[in-house]
Amino acid sequence: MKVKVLLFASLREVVGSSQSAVELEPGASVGDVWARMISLYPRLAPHTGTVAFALNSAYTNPHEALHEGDEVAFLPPVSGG
Amino acid sequence: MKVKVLLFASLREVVGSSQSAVELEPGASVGDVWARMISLYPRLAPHTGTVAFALNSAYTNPHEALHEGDEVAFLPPVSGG
Amino acid sequence: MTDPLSGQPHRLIEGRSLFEVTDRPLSVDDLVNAVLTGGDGAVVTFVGTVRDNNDGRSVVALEYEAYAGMAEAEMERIGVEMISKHSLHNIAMRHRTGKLAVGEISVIIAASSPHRAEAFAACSEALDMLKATVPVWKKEYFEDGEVWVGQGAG
Amino acid sequence: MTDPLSGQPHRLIEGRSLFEVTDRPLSVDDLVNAVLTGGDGAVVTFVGTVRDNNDGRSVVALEYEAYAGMAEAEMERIGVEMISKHSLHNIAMRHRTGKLAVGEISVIIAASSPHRAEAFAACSEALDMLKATVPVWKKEYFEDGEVWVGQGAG
Repeated sequence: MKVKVLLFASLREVVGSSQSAVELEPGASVGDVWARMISLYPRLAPHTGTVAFALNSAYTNPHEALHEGDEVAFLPPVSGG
Repeated sequence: MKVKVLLFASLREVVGSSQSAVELEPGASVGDVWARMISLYPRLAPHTGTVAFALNSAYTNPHEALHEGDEVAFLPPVSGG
Repeated sequence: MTDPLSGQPHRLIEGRSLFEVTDRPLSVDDLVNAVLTGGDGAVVTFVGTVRDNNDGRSVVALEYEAYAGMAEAEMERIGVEMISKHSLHNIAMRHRTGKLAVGEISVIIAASSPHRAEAFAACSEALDMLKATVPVWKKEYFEDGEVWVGQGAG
Repeated sequence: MTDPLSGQPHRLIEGRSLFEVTDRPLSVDDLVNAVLTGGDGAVVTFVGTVRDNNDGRSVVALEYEAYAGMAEAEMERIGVEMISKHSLHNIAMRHRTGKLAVGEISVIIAASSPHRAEAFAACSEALDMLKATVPVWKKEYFEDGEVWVGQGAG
């Protein structure tokens, strides 16, 4: 299945793009997408532990299972205001 | 001596004018002006006790002595905001 | 008008003071700009508006009358006290006079501070003091009459 | 977008929602008007602006990036919680994105309530929640460089 991946701020700058797509086995989780991104962009690895996960515009946890067409976002610590 | 008298809100409506002038003996006080106003406009009398006094744009007490050209103001309970 | 703290003239916005009674419509953005300096990160404002009811009675309009010169001096006195007590950068207060329709702004207080909690506290306390001492009077207009608020004998 | 409390559509201001991320300049008056209804007498606002310094370092500009759709949903979630917890009439939150100069407004929160203290508390608490959970990121620009705030590894 295919899911959309969004990256913001420093994560976006590491990857060089705010949006991409990944192909995953059925049953893959949000954490699996993060692992995939790290394998593609090793400089993302230091962000593990501070990155937050969102699924379809809501916070989620890395164990959440994905479905075709889902939108997964990786969020550095927020600093709005 | 002559002092300027200002009245506001319900007091102004009793007198029918926001501004007047009174002639007083030297040494007269702010309270004397109020007494004079009551004698001229008896319908002001019920406001004694709730009226506040100002002399030249600052709160004062009725014992404050006046000088030629002073501006005395009689203030109903304020209700701004 | 000079600033009692610094002895310097108040910063003016389009020639208007930080403490003002006016019969013109009030703008929150104007007052926020008035208190902002480059060092501020936060401005808190209180905005008072004309309600369509009071004590269960339907209000169609309010009229505000002021002893303008004294009201501005009192607002400045309150402002200076708030700056010193709450470590504000700045504070401004503006009260409107004349007849106001429901929803119109009657008063704005804006406080800037490096500390957000202080700005909230200063706005709230300044409003309490304004209501207690600034010589402004409110008349309520109903469908069938009008009354000065809190001036029973009138 | 509908109001989770009433099921009614949010009141819109010129077609804009009460909870919005935008790259256009923010107006406090706009947001005050957005939350005002005839029954309100008081609106409290918090206005965040770009400071010219942070941690002793001179800041020349800030850039805000947002996950806009999620940020608006999070602001709405916070707003709904504030309305219910603080008995507000209404609340609105707007965050700006893009590059902002010193003194420009980055965020506004406006709360209307029959009880002033509740509006102050709600504004302050909503800001804390916004800073903690709304997906917006700030980059500081200095004379000699730039840095995303709080994203050490970046």
